[in-house]
Amino acid sequence: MFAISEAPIDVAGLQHGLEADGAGAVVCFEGRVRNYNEGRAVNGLSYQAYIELAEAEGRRIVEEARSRFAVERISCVHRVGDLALGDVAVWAGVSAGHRAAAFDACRYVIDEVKARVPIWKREHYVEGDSEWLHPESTPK
Amino acid sequence: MFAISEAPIDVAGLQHGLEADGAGAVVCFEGRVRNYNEGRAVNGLSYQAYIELAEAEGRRIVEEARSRFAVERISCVHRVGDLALGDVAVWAGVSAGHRAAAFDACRYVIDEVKARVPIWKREHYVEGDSEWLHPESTPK
Amino acid sequence: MNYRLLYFASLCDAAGCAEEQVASGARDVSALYAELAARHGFTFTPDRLRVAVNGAFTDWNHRLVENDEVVFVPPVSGG
Amino acid sequence: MNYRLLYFASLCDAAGCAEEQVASGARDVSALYAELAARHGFTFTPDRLRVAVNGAFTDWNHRLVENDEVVFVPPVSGG
Repeated sequence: MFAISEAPIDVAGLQHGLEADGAGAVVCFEGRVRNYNEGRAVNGLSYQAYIELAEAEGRRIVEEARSRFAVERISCVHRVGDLALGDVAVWAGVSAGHRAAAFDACRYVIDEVKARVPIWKREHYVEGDSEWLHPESTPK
Repeated sequence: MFAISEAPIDVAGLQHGLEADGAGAVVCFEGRVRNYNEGRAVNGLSYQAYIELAEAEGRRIVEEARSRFAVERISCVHRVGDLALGDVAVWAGVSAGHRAAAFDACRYVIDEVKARVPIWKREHYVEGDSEWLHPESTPK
Repeated sequence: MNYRLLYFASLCDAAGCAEEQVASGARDVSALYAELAARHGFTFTPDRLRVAVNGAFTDWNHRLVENDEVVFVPPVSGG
Repeated sequence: MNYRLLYFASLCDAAGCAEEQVASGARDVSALYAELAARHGFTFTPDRLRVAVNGAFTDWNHRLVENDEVVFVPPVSGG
Protein backbone atom coordinates (compact mmCIF):
# COMPACT_ATOMS: atom_id res chain seq x y z
CA MET A 1 0.00 0.00 0.00
CA PHE A 2 1.20 3.48 -0.90
CA ALA A 3 -0.75 6.70 -0.38
CA ILE A 4 -0.41 10.46 -0.41
CA SER A 5 -2.19 12.01 2.58
CA GLU A 6 -3.38 15.55 3.25
CA ALA A 7 -4.23 14.56 6.85
CA PRO A 8 -1.70 13.73 9.60
CA ILE A 9 -0.32 10.21 9.18
CA ASP A 10 -1.99 7.66 11.47
CA VAL A 11 1.18 5.84 12.51
CA ALA A 12 -0.50 3.59 15.09
CA GLY A 13 -3.14 2.46 12.61
CA LEU A 14 -0.56 1.78 9.92
CA GLN A 15 1.59 -0.25 12.30
CA HIS A 16 -1.43 -2.29 13.32
CA GLY A 17 -2.02 -3.04 9.64
CA LEU A 18 1.38 -4.75 9.36
CA GLU A 19 0.51 -7.50 11.83
CA ALA A 20 0.38 -11.04 10.46
CA ASP A 21 0.83 -14.46 12.05
CA GLY A 22 4.09 -15.17 10.25
CA ALA A 23 5.50 -11.67 10.82
CA GLY A 24 8.37 -12.19 13.26
CA ALA A 25 10.03 -8.89 12.34
CA VAL A 26 8.57 -5.42 11.85
CA VAL A 27 10.70 -2.44 10.77
CA CYS A 28 9.23 1.06 10.59
CA PHE A 29 10.75 4.29 9.34
CA GLU A 30 9.47 7.77 10.21
CA GLY A 31 10.74 10.88 8.51
CA ARG A 32 10.02 13.94 10.64
CA VAL A 33 10.40 17.66 10.09
CA ARG A 34 13.82 18.64 11.48
CA ASN A 35 14.73 22.03 12.91
CA TYR A 36 17.66 22.49 10.50
CA ASN A 37 18.80 21.57 7.01
CA GLU A 38 22.20 22.17 5.45
CA GLY A 39 23.11 24.66 8.14
CA ARG A 40 19.92 26.76 8.10
CA ALA A 41 17.32 26.87 10.90
CA VAL A 42 13.96 25.59 9.65
CA ASN A 43 10.58 26.17 11.28
CA GLY A 44 8.29 24.32 8.88
CA LEU A 45 7.88 22.60 5.52
CA SER A 46 5.29 22.46 2.78
CA TYR A 47 5.02 19.40 0.56
CA GLN A 48 3.42 19.39 -2.87
CA ALA A 49 2.79 16.24 -4.92
CA TYR A 50 1.72 15.38 -8.44
CA ILE A 51 -0.75 13.08 -6.74
CA GLU A 52 -1.85 10.82 -9.59
CA LEU A 53 1.70 10.02 -10.67
CA ALA A 54 3.09 9.96 -7.11
CA GLU A 55 0.60 7.28 -6.09
CA ALA A 56 1.32 5.22 -9.22
CA GLU A 57 5.10 5.47 -8.74
CA GLY A 58 4.81 4.73 -5.00
CA ARG A 59 2.74 1.61 -5.67
CA ARG A 60 5.34 0.50 -8.23
CA ILE A 61 8.10 0.85 -5.58
CA VAL A 62 6.10 -1.20 -3.07
CA GLU A 63 5.62 -3.94 -5.68
CA GLU A 64 9.34 -3.89 -6.50
CA ALA A 65 10.16 -4.34 -2.80
CA ARG A 66 7.63 -7.17 -2.55
CA SER A 67 9.29 -9.00 -5.46
CA ARG A 68 12.85 -8.48 -4.16
CA PHE A 69 12.45 -9.33 -0.47
CA ALA A 70 10.58 -12.06 1.46
CA VAL A 71 8.05 -9.82 3.19
CA GLU A 72 4.56 -10.13 4.60
CA ARG A 73 3.18 -6.56 4.36
CA ILE A 74 4.44 -3.17 3.20
CA SER A 75 2.84 0.23 3.72
CA CYS A 76 4.09 3.72 2.93
CA VAL A 77 2.33 7.08 3.29
CA HIS A 78 3.69 10.52 2.38
CA ARG A 79 2.15 13.70 3.74
CA VAL A 80 1.40 16.80 1.64
CA GLY A 81 0.49 20.33 2.78
CA ASP A 82 1.96 22.46 5.57
CA LEU A 83 3.91 20.66 8.31
CA ALA A 84 5.33 21.89 11.62
CA LEU A 85 8.53 20.81 13.39
CA GLY A 86 8.28 17.19 14.52
CA ASP A 87 5.38 16.30 12.20
CA VAL A 88 5.70 13.00 10.37
CA ALA A 89 6.39 13.73 6.66
CA VAL A 90 6.73 10.13 5.51
CA TRP A 91 6.20 6.73 7.10
CA ALA A 92 7.19 3.31 5.77
CA GLY A 93 6.64 -0.02 7.52
CA VAL A 94 7.42 -3.63 6.59
CA SER A 95 6.61 -6.92 8.28
CA ALA A 96 8.47 -10.12 7.38
CA GLY A 97 9.36 -13.55 8.71
CA HIS A 98 12.95 -12.50 9.37
CA ARG A 99 14.61 -9.20 10.22
CA ALA A 100 17.03 -8.93 7.30
CA ALA A 101 14.18 -8.81 4.77
CA ALA A 102 12.22 -6.34 6.91
CA PHE A 103 15.20 -3.95 7.22
CA ASP A 104 16.21 -4.25 3.56
CA ALA A 105 12.68 -3.77 2.19
CA CYS A 106 11.96 -0.77 4.44
CA ARG A 107 15.24 0.85 3.40
CA TYR A 108 14.53 0.13 -0.27
CA VAL A 109 11.07 1.71 -0.11
CA ILE A 110 12.16 4.93 1.57
CA ASP A 111 15.28 5.31 -0.61
CA GLU A 112 13.28 4.87 -3.82
CA VAL A 113 10.41 7.09 -2.67
CA LYS A 114 12.86 9.90 -1.98
CA ALA A 115 14.58 9.40 -5.36
CA ARG A 116 11.62 8.83 -7.66
CA VAL A 117 8.22 9.90 -6.36
CA PRO A 118 7.09 13.35 -7.63
CA ILE A 119 6.85 15.17 -4.32
CA TRP A 120 8.55 18.47 -3.54
CA LYS A 121 9.53 20.11 -0.28
CA ARG A 122 9.45 23.85 0.35
CA GLU A 123 11.52 24.79 3.39
CA HIS A 124 10.45 27.71 5.56
CA TYR A 125 13.40 29.30 7.34
CA VAL A 126 13.45 31.04 10.70
CA GLU A 127 14.64 34.21 8.88
CA GLY A 128 11.29 34.35 7.05
CA ASP A 129 12.23 33.25 3.53
CA SER A 130 11.42 29.91 1.94
CA GLU A 131 12.43 27.87 -1.08
CA TRP A 132 11.62 24.74 -3.05
CA LEU A 133 14.30 22.06 -2.81
CA HIS A 134 15.46 20.50 -6.07
CA PRO A 135 18.46 18.30 -5.32
CA GLU A 136 21.31 18.29 -7.82
CA SER A 137 21.38 14.54 -8.43
CA THR A 138 20.39 13.36 -11.89
CA PRO A 139 16.79 12.15 -12.06
CA LYS A 140 16.39 8.37 -12.32
CA MET B 1 18.84 2.82 27.20
CA PHE B 2 18.64 -0.97 27.44
CA ALA B 3 16.34 -2.93 29.73
CA ILE B 4 15.03 -6.41 30.41
CA SER B 5 11.28 -6.32 31.08
CA GLU B 6 8.95 -8.83 32.71
CA ALA B 7 5.94 -6.69 31.68
CA PRO B 8 4.66 -6.21 28.09
CA ILE B 9 6.84 -3.74 26.18
CA ASP B 10 5.31 -0.23 26.00
CA VAL B 11 6.09 0.41 22.35
CA ALA B 12 4.21 3.72 22.12
CA GLY B 13 5.98 5.10 25.19
CA LEU B 14 9.38 4.01 23.93
CA GLN B 15 8.77 5.59 20.50
CA HIS B 16 7.75 8.82 22.19
CA GLY B 17 11.04 8.78 24.09
CA LEU B 18 13.01 8.90 20.81
CA GLU B 19 11.66 12.31 19.81
CA ALA B 20 14.18 15.14 19.59
CA ASP B 21 14.24 18.41 17.63
CA GLY B 22 17.10 17.32 15.39
CA ALA B 23 15.69 13.82 14.84
CA GLY B 24 14.65 13.77 11.18
CA ALA B 25 14.70 9.98 10.98
CA VAL B 26 13.33 7.34 13.34
CA VAL B 27 13.77 3.60 12.72
CA CYS B 28 12.12 1.02 14.96
CA PHE B 29 12.42 -2.75 15.01
CA GLU B 30 9.93 -5.10 16.65
CA GLY B 31 10.61 -8.80 17.05
CA ARG B 32 7.34 -10.67 17.53
CA VAL B 33 6.48 -14.26 18.39
CA ARG B 34 5.95 -16.08 15.07
CA ASN B 35 3.68 -19.06 14.54
CA TYR B 36 6.50 -21.22 13.14
CA ASN B 37 10.25 -21.75 13.39
CA GLU B 38 12.41 -24.01 11.26
CA GLY B 39 9.38 -25.85 9.95
CA ARG B 40 7.63 -26.49 13.28
CA ALA B 41 4.35 -24.87 14.37
CA VAL B 42 4.88 -22.76 17.49
CA ASN B 43 2.19 -21.55 19.88
CA GLY B 44 4.28 -19.63 22.42
CA LEU B 45 7.73 -18.83 23.77
CA SER B 46 9.36 -18.40 27.14
CA TYR B 47 12.41 -16.18 27.53
CA GLN B 48 14.87 -16.43 30.39
CA ALA B 49 17.68 -13.94 31.01
CA TYR B 50 20.73 -13.67 33.22
CA ILE B 51 19.36 -10.24 34.03
CA GLU B 52 22.38 -8.55 35.65
CA LEU B 53 24.74 -9.49 32.82
CA ALA B 54 22.11 -9.05 30.09
CA GLU B 55 21.50 -5.45 31.12
CA ALA B 56 25.22 -4.70 31.31
CA GLU B 57 25.90 -6.26 27.88
CA GLY B 58 22.85 -4.54 26.36
CA ARG B 59 24.00 -1.14 27.65
CA ARG B 60 27.44 -1.84 26.20
CA ILE B 61 25.87 -2.52 22.77
CA VAL B 62 23.88 0.72 22.91
CA GLU B 63 27.05 2.66 23.74
CA GLU B 64 28.90 0.97 20.87
CA ALA B 65 26.12 2.01 18.47
CA ARG B 66 26.22 5.56 19.83
CA SER B 67 29.96 5.79 19.16
CA ARG B 68 29.74 4.29 15.64
CA PHE B 69 26.73 6.15 14.21
CA ALA B 70 25.53 9.78 14.31
CA VAL B 71 22.39 9.21 16.35
CA GLU B 72 20.20 11.20 18.71
CA ARG B 73 18.60 8.51 20.92
CA ILE B 74 18.68 4.73 21.18
CA SER B 75 16.41 2.46 23.22
CA CYS B 76 16.14 -1.30 23.36
CA VAL B 77 13.98 -3.52 25.59
CA HIS B 78 13.85 -7.32 25.68
CA ARG B 79 10.98 -9.18 27.25
CA VAL B 80 11.34 -12.19 29.57
CA GLY B 81 8.70 -14.67 30.76
CA ASP B 82 5.92 -16.41 28.84
CA LEU B 83 4.84 -14.85 25.53
CA ALA B 84 1.93 -15.66 23.21
CA LEU B 85 1.81 -15.45 19.39
CA GLY B 86 2.17 -11.85 18.22
CA ASP B 87 3.61 -10.56 21.50
CA VAL B 88 6.59 -8.23 21.16
CA ALA B 89 9.72 -10.09 22.33
CA VAL B 90 12.24 -7.34 21.61
CA TRP B 91 12.00 -3.71 20.53
CA ALA B 92 14.79 -1.40 19.36
CA GLY B 93 14.40 2.20 18.23
CA VAL B 94 16.84 4.85 17.04
CA SER B 95 16.39 8.52 16.16
CA ALA B 96 18.99 10.41 14.11
CA GLY B 97 19.44 13.43 11.89
CA HIS B 98 19.56 11.27 8.76
CA ARG B 99 18.07 7.95 7.82
CA ALA B 100 21.27 6.02 7.03
CA ALA B 101 22.52 6.35 10.61
CA ALA B 102 19.10 5.47 12.03
CA PHE B 103 18.83 2.28 9.93
CA ASP B 104 22.44 1.22 10.53
CA ALA B 105 22.35 1.82 14.30
CA CYS B 106 19.01 0.01 14.72
CA ARG B 107 20.31 -2.96 12.76
CA TYR B 108 23.54 -2.99 14.75
CA VAL B 109 21.71 -3.01 18.08
CA ILE B 110 19.35 -5.86 17.23
CA ASP B 111 22.06 -7.96 15.55
CA GLU B 112 24.39 -7.62 18.54
CA VAL B 113 21.64 -8.17 21.10
CA LYS B 114 20.72 -11.43 19.40
CA ALA B 115 24.37 -12.52 19.21
CA ARG B 116 25.67 -11.48 22.62
CA VAL B 117 23.07 -10.78 25.30
CA PRO B 118 22.49 -13.72 27.70
CA ILE B 119 18.83 -14.40 26.96
CA TRP B 120 17.41 -17.78 26.01
CA LYS B 121 14.25 -18.77 24.18
CA ARG B 122 12.21 -21.87 24.92
CA GLU B 123 9.85 -22.73 22.08
CA HIS B 124 6.52 -24.34 22.83
CA TYR B 125 5.27 -26.43 19.92
CA VAL B 126 1.69 -27.10 18.88
CA GLU B 127 2.40 -30.86 19.42
CA GLY B 128 2.89 -30.14 23.14
CA ASP B 129 6.67 -30.45 23.55
CA SER B 130 9.10 -27.58 24.08
CA GLU B 131 12.84 -26.96 23.99
CA TRP B 132 15.51 -24.39 24.72
CA LEU B 133 17.17 -22.97 21.62
CA HIS B 134 20.96 -22.90 21.60
CA PRO B 135 22.10 -21.89 18.10
CA GLU B 136 25.15 -23.64 16.67
CA SER B 137 27.14 -20.50 15.91
CA THR B 138 30.32 -19.96 17.92
CA PRO B 139 29.85 -17.54 20.84
CA LYS B 140 31.40 -14.11 20.31
CA MET C 1 -2.29 21.65 -31.28
CA ASN C 2 -3.66 22.16 -27.78
CA TYR C 3 -1.99 20.76 -24.67
CA ARG C 4 -2.75 20.97 -20.98
CA LEU C 5 0.29 21.75 -18.83
CA LEU C 6 0.58 21.17 -15.05
CA TYR C 7 3.35 22.92 -13.14
CA PHE C 8 4.82 21.94 -9.76
CA ALA C 9 7.20 23.46 -7.21
CA SER C 10 9.62 26.04 -8.66
CA LEU C 11 8.23 25.55 -12.19
CA CYS C 12 4.83 26.59 -10.84
CA ASP C 13 6.41 29.69 -9.27
CA ALA C 14 8.18 30.55 -12.55
CA ALA C 15 5.10 29.99 -14.73
CA GLY C 16 2.92 31.92 -12.28
CA CYS C 17 0.20 29.27 -12.50
CA ALA C 18 -0.40 25.62 -11.57
CA GLU C 19 -1.85 24.75 -14.96
CA GLU C 20 -2.53 26.27 -18.37
CA GLN C 21 -3.91 25.40 -21.81
CA VAL C 22 -1.30 25.93 -24.51
CA ALA C 23 -1.76 26.16 -28.30
CA SER C 24 1.59 25.17 -29.79
CA GLY C 25 3.25 24.04 -32.97
CA ALA C 26 5.52 21.69 -30.96
CA ARG C 27 4.97 18.02 -31.82
CA ASP C 28 7.13 16.35 -29.17
CA VAL C 29 7.92 17.06 -25.52
CA SER C 30 11.44 18.35 -26.24
CA ALA C 31 10.16 21.04 -28.57
CA LEU C 32 7.33 21.90 -26.19
CA TYR C 33 9.74 22.32 -23.26
CA ALA C 34 12.03 24.59 -25.33
CA GLU C 35 9.06 26.78 -26.19
CA LEU C 36 7.72 26.97 -22.63
CA ALA C 37 11.17 27.45 -21.05
CA ALA C 38 11.67 30.49 -23.31
CA ARG C 39 8.24 31.92 -22.50
CA HIS C 40 8.34 31.37 -18.70
CA GLY C 41 12.06 31.63 -18.08
CA PHE C 42 12.48 28.04 -16.82
CA THR C 43 16.15 27.55 -15.96
CA PHE C 44 16.24 23.73 -15.67
CA THR C 45 18.07 22.01 -18.50
CA PRO C 46 16.17 18.92 -19.75
CA ASP C 47 18.73 16.53 -18.17
CA ARG C 48 17.52 17.66 -14.73
CA LEU C 49 13.84 17.03 -15.52
CA ARG C 50 11.68 14.00 -16.12
CA VAL C 51 8.60 14.25 -18.27
CA ALA C 52 5.14 12.70 -17.86
CA VAL C 53 2.34 12.58 -20.42
CA ASN C 54 -1.21 11.74 -19.34
CA GLY C 55 -0.08 10.66 -15.88
CA ALA C 56 2.79 8.32 -16.86
CA PHE C 57 6.54 8.93 -17.09
CA THR C 58 7.78 8.89 -20.68
CA ASP C 59 10.85 10.01 -22.67
CA TRP C 60 11.80 13.28 -24.33
CA ASN C 61 11.05 12.00 -27.86
CA HIS C 62 7.43 11.26 -26.98
CA ARG C 63 5.15 12.44 -29.87
CA LEU C 64 2.26 14.55 -28.62
CA VAL C 65 -1.35 14.40 -29.70
CA GLU C 66 -4.23 16.84 -29.29
CA ASN C 67 -5.27 17.46 -25.67
CA ASP C 68 -2.32 15.60 -24.08
CA GLU C 69 -1.66 16.48 -20.44
CA VAL C 70 2.06 17.21 -20.11
CA VAL C 71 4.11 17.63 -16.92
CA PHE C 72 7.79 18.56 -16.69
CA VAL C 73 8.88 17.00 -13.39
CA PRO C 74 11.59 18.97 -11.57
CA PRO C 75 14.05 17.15 -9.26
CA VAL C 76 12.02 15.61 -6.44
CA SER C 77 12.57 16.25 -2.73
CA GLY C 78 10.09 14.10 -0.85
CA GLY C 79 10.87 12.39 2.46
CA MET D 1 36.81 -23.53 47.97
CA ASN D 2 33.16 -22.59 47.84
CA TYR D 3 31.51 -21.20 44.71
CA ARG D 4 28.01 -20.14 43.85
CA LEU D 5 26.80 -21.45 40.48
CA LEU D 6 23.84 -20.07 38.48
CA TYR D 7 22.35 -22.18 35.70
CA PHE D 8 20.27 -21.00 32.74
CA ALA D 9 18.21 -22.60 29.98
CA SER D 10 19.23 -26.20 29.16
CA LEU D 11 22.03 -26.14 31.74
CA CYS D 12 19.40 -25.39 34.37
CA ASP D 13 17.32 -28.34 33.13
CA ALA D 14 20.38 -30.64 33.20
CA ALA D 15 21.51 -29.51 36.66
CA GLY D 16 17.97 -29.75 38.01
CA CYS D 17 18.37 -26.41 39.77
CA ALA D 18 18.80 -22.70 38.97
CA GLU D 19 21.63 -22.27 41.46
CA GLU D 20 23.76 -24.23 43.87
CA GLN D 21 26.64 -23.83 46.32
CA VAL D 22 29.59 -26.01 45.33
CA ALA D 23 32.62 -27.02 47.41
CA SER D 24 35.34 -27.81 44.88
CA GLY D 25 39.08 -28.29 44.50
CA ALA D 26 38.95 -26.54 41.09
CA ARG D 27 40.96 -23.31 41.00
CA ASP D 28 39.96 -21.98 37.59
CA VAL D 29 36.78 -21.97 35.53
CA SER D 30 38.01 -24.66 33.11
CA ALA D 31 38.56 -27.14 35.88
CA LEU D 32 35.30 -26.21 37.56
CA TYR D 33 33.34 -26.76 34.31
CA ALA D 34 34.95 -30.18 33.78
CA GLU D 35 33.93 -31.21 37.29
CA LEU D 36 30.34 -29.93 36.98
CA ALA D 37 29.88 -31.27 33.44
CA ALA D 38 30.79 -34.73 34.73
CA ARG D 39 28.47 -34.46 37.73
CA HIS D 40 25.41 -33.04 35.88
CA GLY D 41 25.93 -34.53 32.43
CA PHE D 42 26.39 -31.20 30.65
CA THR D 43 26.98 -31.93 26.97
CA PHE D 44 28.26 -28.53 25.80
CA THR D 45 31.97 -28.46 24.99
CA PRO D 46 33.65 -25.31 26.39
CA ASP D 47 34.01 -23.78 22.90
CA ARG D 48 30.21 -23.41 22.77
CA LEU D 49 30.00 -21.66 26.15
CA ARG D 50 31.04 -18.30 27.52
CA VAL D 51 31.84 -17.87 31.17
CA ALA D 52 31.00 -15.06 33.59
CA VAL D 53 32.38 -14.53 37.08
CA ASN D 54 30.68 -12.13 39.48
CA GLY D 55 28.45 -10.70 36.74
CA ALA D 56 31.09 -10.00 34.07
CA PHE D 57 32.24 -12.05 31.09
CA THR D 58 35.74 -13.44 31.52
CA ASP D 59 37.99 -16.11 29.99
CA TRP D 60 38.43 -19.80 30.72
CA ASN D 61 41.75 -19.30 32.52
CA HIS D 62 40.16 -17.02 35.12
CA ARG D 63 41.48 -17.93 38.60
CA LEU D 64 38.70 -18.38 41.12
CA VAL D 65 38.58 -17.14 44.69
CA GLU D 66 36.37 -18.06 47.63
CA ASN D 67 32.65 -17.27 47.14
CA ASP D 68 32.93 -16.34 43.46
CA GLU D 69 29.64 -16.45 41.54
CA VAL D 70 30.22 -18.45 38.36
CA VAL D 71 27.94 -18.78 35.33
CA PHE D 72 28.52 -20.96 32.28
CA VAL D 73 26.60 -19.14 29.55
CA PRO D 74 25.12 -21.45 26.90
CA PRO D 75 24.59 -20.20 23.31
CA VAL D 76 22.12 -17.34 23.51
CA SER D 77 18.83 -17.15 21.59
CA GLY D 78 17.24 -13.81 22.39
CA GLY D 79 15.29 -11.75 19.90
